[in-house]
Amino acid sequence: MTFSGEFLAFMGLALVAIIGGVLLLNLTRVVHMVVALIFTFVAIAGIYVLLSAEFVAAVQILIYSGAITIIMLFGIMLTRHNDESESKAGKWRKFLLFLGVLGFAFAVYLGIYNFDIDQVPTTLHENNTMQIGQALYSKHIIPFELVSVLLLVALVGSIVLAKKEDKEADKE
Amino acid sequence: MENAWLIPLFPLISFLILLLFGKRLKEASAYVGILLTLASLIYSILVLFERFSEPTYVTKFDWLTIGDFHLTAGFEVNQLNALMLFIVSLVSFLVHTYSKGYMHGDERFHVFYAYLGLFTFAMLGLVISPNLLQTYIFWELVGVGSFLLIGFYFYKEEAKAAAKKAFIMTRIGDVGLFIGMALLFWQTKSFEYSDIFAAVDAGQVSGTMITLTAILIFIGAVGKSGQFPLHTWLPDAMEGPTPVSALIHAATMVAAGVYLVASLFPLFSASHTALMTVAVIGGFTAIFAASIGLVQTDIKRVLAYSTVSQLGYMMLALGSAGYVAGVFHLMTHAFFKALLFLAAGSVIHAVHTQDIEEMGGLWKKLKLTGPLFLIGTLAISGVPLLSGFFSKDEILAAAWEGGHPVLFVLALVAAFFTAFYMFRLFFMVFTGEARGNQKHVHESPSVMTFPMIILGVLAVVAGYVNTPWFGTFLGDWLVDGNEALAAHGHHEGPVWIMILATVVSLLGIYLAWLIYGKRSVSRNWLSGSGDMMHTVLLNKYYVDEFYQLTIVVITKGISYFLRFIDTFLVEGIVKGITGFVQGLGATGSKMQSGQVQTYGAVAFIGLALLAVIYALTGGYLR
Amino acid sequence: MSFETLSQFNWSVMTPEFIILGVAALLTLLDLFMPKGQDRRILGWIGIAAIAAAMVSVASLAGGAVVSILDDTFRLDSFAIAFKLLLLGGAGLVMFLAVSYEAKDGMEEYRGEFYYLFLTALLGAMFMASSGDLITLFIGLELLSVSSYILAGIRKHNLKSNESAMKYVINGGISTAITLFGMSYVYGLTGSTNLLAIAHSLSGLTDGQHVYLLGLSFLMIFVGLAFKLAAAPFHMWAPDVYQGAPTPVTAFLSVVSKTAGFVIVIRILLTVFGAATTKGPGSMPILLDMQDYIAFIAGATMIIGNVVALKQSNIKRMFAYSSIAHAGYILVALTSLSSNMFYSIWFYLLAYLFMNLGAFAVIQIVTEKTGSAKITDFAGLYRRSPGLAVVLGILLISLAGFPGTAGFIGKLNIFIGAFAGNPHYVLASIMIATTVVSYFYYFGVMTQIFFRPAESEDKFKIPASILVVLIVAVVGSVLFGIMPNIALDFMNNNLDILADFFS
Amino acid sequence: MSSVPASAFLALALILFCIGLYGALTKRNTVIVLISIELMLNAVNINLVTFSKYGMAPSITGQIFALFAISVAAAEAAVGLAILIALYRTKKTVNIDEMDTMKN
Amino acid sequence: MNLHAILSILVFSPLLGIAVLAFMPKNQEKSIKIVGFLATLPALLISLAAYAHYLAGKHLSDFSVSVEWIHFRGMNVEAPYFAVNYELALSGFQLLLVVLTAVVATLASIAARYVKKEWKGFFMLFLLLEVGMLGVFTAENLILFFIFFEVTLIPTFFLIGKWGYFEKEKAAYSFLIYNGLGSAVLLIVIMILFAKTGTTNINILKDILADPSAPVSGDLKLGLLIALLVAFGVKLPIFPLHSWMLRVHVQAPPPVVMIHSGILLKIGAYGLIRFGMGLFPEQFDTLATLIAVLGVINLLYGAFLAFIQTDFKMVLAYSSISHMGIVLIGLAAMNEAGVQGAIFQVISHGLISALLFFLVGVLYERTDTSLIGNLGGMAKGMPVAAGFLLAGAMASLGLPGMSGFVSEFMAFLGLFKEMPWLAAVGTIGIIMTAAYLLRAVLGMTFGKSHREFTGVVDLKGVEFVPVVVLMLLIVLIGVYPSVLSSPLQATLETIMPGLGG
Repeated sequence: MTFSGEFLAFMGLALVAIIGGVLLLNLTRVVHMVVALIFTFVAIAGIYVLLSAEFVAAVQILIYSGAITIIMLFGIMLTRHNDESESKAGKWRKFLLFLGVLGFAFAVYLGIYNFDIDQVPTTLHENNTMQIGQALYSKHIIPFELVSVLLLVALVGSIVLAKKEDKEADKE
Repeated sequence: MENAWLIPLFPLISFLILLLFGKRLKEASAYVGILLTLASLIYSILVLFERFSEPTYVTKFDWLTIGDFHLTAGFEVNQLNALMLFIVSLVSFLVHTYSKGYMHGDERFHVFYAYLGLFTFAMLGLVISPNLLQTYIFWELVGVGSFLLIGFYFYKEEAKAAAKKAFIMTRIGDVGLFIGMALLFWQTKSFEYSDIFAAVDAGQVSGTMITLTAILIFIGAVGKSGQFPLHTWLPDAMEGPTPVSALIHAATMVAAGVYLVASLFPLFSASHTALMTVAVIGGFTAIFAASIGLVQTDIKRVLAYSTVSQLGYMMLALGSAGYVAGVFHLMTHAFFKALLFLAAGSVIHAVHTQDIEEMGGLWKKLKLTGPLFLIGTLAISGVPLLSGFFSKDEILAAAWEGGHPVLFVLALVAAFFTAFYMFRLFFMVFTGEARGNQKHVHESPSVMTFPMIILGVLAVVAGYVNTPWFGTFLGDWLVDGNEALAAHGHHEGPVWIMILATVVSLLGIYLAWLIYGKRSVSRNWLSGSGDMMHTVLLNKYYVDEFYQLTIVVITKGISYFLRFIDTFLVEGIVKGITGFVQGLGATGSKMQSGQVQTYGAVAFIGLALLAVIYALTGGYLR
Repeated sequence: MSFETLSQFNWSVMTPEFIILGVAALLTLLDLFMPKGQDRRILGWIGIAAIAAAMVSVASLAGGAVVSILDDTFRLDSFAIAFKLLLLGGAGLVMFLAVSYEAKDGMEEYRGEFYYLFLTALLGAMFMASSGDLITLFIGLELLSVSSYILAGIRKHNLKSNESAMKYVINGGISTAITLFGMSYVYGLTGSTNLLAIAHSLSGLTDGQHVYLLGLSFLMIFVGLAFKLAAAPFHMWAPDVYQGAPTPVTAFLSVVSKTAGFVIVIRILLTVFGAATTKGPGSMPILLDMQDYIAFIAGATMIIGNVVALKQSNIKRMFAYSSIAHAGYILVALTSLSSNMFYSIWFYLLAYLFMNLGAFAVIQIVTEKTGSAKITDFAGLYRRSPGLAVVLGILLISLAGFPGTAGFIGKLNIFIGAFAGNPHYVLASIMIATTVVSYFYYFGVMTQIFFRPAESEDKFKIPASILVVLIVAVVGSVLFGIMPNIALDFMNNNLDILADFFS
Repeated sequence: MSSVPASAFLALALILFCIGLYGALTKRNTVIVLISIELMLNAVNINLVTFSKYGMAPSITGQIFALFAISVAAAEAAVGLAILIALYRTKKTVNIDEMDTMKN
Repeated sequence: MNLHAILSILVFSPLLGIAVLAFMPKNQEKSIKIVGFLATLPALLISLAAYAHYLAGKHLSDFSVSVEWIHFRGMNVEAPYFAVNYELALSGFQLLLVVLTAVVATLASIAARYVKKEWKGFFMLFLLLEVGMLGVFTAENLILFFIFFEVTLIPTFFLIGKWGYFEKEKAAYSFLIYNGLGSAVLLIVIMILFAKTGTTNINILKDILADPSAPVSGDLKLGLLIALLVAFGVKLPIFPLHSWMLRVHVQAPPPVVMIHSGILLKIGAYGLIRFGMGLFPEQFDTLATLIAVLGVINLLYGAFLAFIQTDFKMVLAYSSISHMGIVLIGLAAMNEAGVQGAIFQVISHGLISALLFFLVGVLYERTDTSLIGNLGGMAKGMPVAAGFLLAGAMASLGLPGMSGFVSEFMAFLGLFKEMPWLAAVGTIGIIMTAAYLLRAVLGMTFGKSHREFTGVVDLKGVEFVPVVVLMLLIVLIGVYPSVLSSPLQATLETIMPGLGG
């Protein structure tokens, strides 16, 4: 394969993403972890671009690097927590889990390591957003509407659960 | 004869009546019993006489159907049956009468008579059975009757033990009979005596099979007739009331064994080995028991052992092909032994003890009982001109003719012993001065003496139905019309046997007189000579102890071993399984630590496991 | 695609969904504008009415031909109808429980939400029942999940409730991720999310590696969805969540949510992997090839559920394990893949619906009385309230699968399936053996009820709504135990799942 | 045309998925656990998007699916966080291994 | 007149009693007990009527009824397959068992006078149990059989667990679990047959399995038969599956034990004969030796263990094991004699054990003990009871003239044809039976009385009914066995050809 720019880009992004993930696992301060993860999210957005999914990339930036990380940070702020964030959960569990992860990765990798279909030219990148919009509003209208319900439920639910009751409010 | 089936019926009726209303009838229940047995006595006499003229009568009906086989029940009147009917009903009647006096005042009087009725019914049923199965049925019922009567004084531990022993030991014999019967059935496809004999004659049954079945059946006889080695229950059975001993353990039931062999004689005679076995066992028992009888001090036990030995005699007779001899002795013995028991009973009734050491000098006090007892003693000792003499002589002859010199000698010695211990008994009880306390000793009431008198008469005259001199009526009659038996009819033994027998018995009597009557010879020159021999005899050769140490111990051992298995193996396995399941549950719930991440981990590891297994086995990467 | 094209679809087949959706929205508004103090139960009753209406309309739709909207993003076939009936029935009974549920620990002012979240969850489940498109299925699944997360945690001041919700969310998130991961490969191998299209394009699958990948994704999807079934290995959340959640929610999770789980599992597994071939056209479908894995999971589920249940002291946890076990039984039917699989699964879920909801009704009464949920709280129930005791007795017997009850017939169906064709002796034996094990804990409750003395003699008062549930439950359990043909004939006459499942 | 093979993207997705999973099952802080789950979902999205370009039959559907996944993820995250906060109110901790009031 | 409804009425008549009881105040002991007793009468009368009907020479098939009931989704076979009909019928064998059941149930309801508490619940369960038993013996297809079989399970569980003695719950559980396992195995067998052949009607099955082209291979048949052996072996019980039954016999209240040892155990024998032998004759033949050995083991094992028990209940429990051994022996013979003997044994033991356990109940009621040691010399205090006890023991040890003998005799006769040596070994059991029964019974009745039997009243009043009735039946069968054998002929003729016997 040619040593093209695209490849360089991929390499870089992939590295960033993975490093971010690794840091998530290894850092000690919660905030750092979240920040590390932001890099991963952004890098993934970049990957999307490589995969000619500009719209998804944008959404990724907005929702993950934006919304989700922010609310998570809020969550962190709202809750007191000791930074020492190493679970005292049994070493055994971790070990077994690690083995499990390796095994799983191995099994799946066997499935994908040379998964390449003869490339058919795709037109995804040509006004990608429009394609998405059309698909969403025609073919996938039902799930689309359903998602709105889902979001509504999530909204209400979050309020219900997270809202500080008035009486507690006066209590404090 | 068509109504011979009524004969057993009467006692059954009396049994039922007394069972239901006995409590109200009280002592009056005696009359019920006596009358009904009298009825069957009369009937059996009629039948007997009818039988003299008419041929064998058989009738039967289907009792139980098994597939193609129709097992029948019914009754048969042949010479032997008729004779037995007469003997049994007679003795039973007399005992019924006698008991009225003997059992007087016992609060379970009616129960006693009920049991007597049951027994008589069973015994009569036994003797008119036309087939092996029916015989077996009544055979067992007889056993129960005897069991109940032995255990009549149920509150006595000895009685309880004796009853149990009697039942179980006879049961052992019965199982032998049962097996033999079953095997014979599949050989001959029938239980009917006639069919069996026919099959045997026709040679459908292999020789070994004949021998086997015959011996197995004989085991049954051994059990019932108290032959060695199953004899030990009979002496213990003396725990029962004395009339019972007279009826069951002298005259009738114990003779059933002999009767069984006799009625199956064609089968036995078809196998020399079987006959030999019978003869040997009989002969051995005769002398074995007699020797024990020498030293016993309980009046009833002495009689009991003499019974055992006499039964041995009969077996010996049958075994040495002396069919008539056996049956003949069976009859005479029934009379004089019953007489002896009743007399003994009357003695006990008078002095309230059974230990002959505490008796003596009763001759004057018991004017009637004494002479009667003497008659019985003379008869059993085989003193000439009394019934025992003829039958015993017949047996000796048979043994000699049968070509068993050894058995012949045994029989002689047994005869000598018999004479000796019987007169020992007589002298110690009736002669000499009174030992022990004998206040107000009085003769028994007439209701008790009357039966004794009748038996006394019979004990004298019964012999004359079959004598070398006045014709052998009985013998001819028994075997007539049955060529199978004809061969084993009356034996005209050489005269010297008769003389020899007489001499021997007289010798025995004389020796007994010397020791116990005249007391010129010290009582224990015998025991003195062989002290340990004496103890051995006193302890009946330790047979009981031997059984106790072997059979009983083994049985218990097995039982406890099995209990061990039951508690540890069977239960243990179950406990193991349940424990395993419980343990599984425990570990499972221990996993449930409340750690949500553990849950996720378990799930994922499960997935990973499946995935890896799939990758390594089910993978399609080829 | 213009509005005309959209409007020409036969939207009427979605009436039940619309009813539920509309009422849910309505309730939201009502809840918003109702004065604070006012009793919200009325909303619950409205919800029940809505469910009833939806049921009627579903029933009225029965017997029609297969209708598919927007190539199967919504499809109405017999399968959908049959299982929607179960979902609606279950949800309806749960609502009855919910109406009489004593609000505590901070959910007082959220009764309204309590009710309409049930409806939205139900909505999600219904879409799962009638969709032929991975995306829609997934969204339905998530709608159900998210709603139930909130429901589980709605007693916001109760630590157990929060905790159960938290555990539920975390495990749920992971399971979602795993399922999606699997789905993504399926999509990748076919380039479509429409199940039938997928099936079609997979029916010619030859490349070994692709088959392998498909097998993997099968495992991922199955294990991921096992979370909804509370089947091994994804079962461990169940006891904790069941214990912490409000009793009606527990009932909902153990019946409706589980049913929905089975619906989606059957839908995906059969259409996708039933069609996918292992060695080119006409060769053995990958599903048969993976049968052993299903069997394995089924066996593990039965064993774990029944065995661990022995050790429980809390009635709700015990029922959690028992529901795990029952999932296992149903998986046996799935494993056998016999022609009456649909029916036997459907019938078993029906029976399970009655007996389990009835049991939970009793549990709700007792626990609300005693405050705790220990099995020993049932001691002497027979003395305190014979009627309740007998009802629970019948339901337990049905759960244990004794004759004369629906549970027994359900098991028979499963056995017939398991022994017909190529018999699964081992699996069936495990099922039987574990059933016997289950006697231990079911009759353990019985001993408490009938043999043990009660420490307090005071009687229970049974609210009308719960009485309804009890009656329905007992009648259902016994009726379908004695005349199961009612169900069978209904199936035979109106719904031919086999025929139109794959069309 | 493309010099980067599809398998590379898939591998990346796989790695991220595993990282996310590991994090979700080992990290002690519940917030991080939630985020890790998001990471897993991201990995899924990479798969989907990849397949929408290099799949068997490339189509926009993959991206649609990804979008739906993202929105669902957002919803889950929100709810999860809300529950966490509620829990925090009652228990005053966000350490996941202290949530063990319910166990056998 | 149409007799088809009769059986249903017979089977479900006790429900009437349940209905009545349901509306009675739970504290009216007397009337409840009376109702409970009356409720068992219809079944008794009808069954006797049926027997009379037979004696009148009419066909028992008049009674058989078959109504469409359940269908299952067939695999690939059309109706009438995978249909489970509601079908009841009577053969001679079944008739006898039904009569036995009705009789024992009625008598047990009299014995229920000793129940101390919650009479209402007791009788409702008791009657339900009777329904189950009657159903088991009349059911014509396996699934119906199984249903009734399980119906007997639950009431028994409660009857033992609630009204039993000290370790009642343990006993109830081991009863439930063992029988649960047994019925589980049974269910597997039934469902395999059902799935393979599409029917569970016994007669149809018999024909299907008879023809070699059946979809059931010989090996599978053998496996099924072994499974059946296990399933019914638990019930019978066959060593080593017996330990539950000991507990039950010791712990359960008298009426329940009467029912249990009198009838419930017999379901095992019934199943073995009707299904084991009826459906798989060839395989049964191959297993005959094994079964015979098992039988002998049972016989001796029970006998030897009964020989060292201190509790009379235990003696009886082990004797039940021993006597069931005779059933196996008879079956293993596989000829008319043997099978008929087995069936006789089933019925006779039903009567005898019912009698003995009733007497035990009587004793326990008066003396609060069933330990042999404590009861010594009882005959002084209560001669009549002692007498009947002795009579019962005699019947049990196979005294001629009583039912025990006929069965024992035929069973052994049968085996002596096939395997004489085994049979000979078995006869040791006959001796042991006598030994342990006399040891126990004489230990209780005879001998010096270890305790004052003051205030202990003898058998009285209504207590005589069960004792006398049972005794009469026992003697009747013993003296005139045709009352059983003639109805059986037809059954045997249906079984035997299969056996080629």
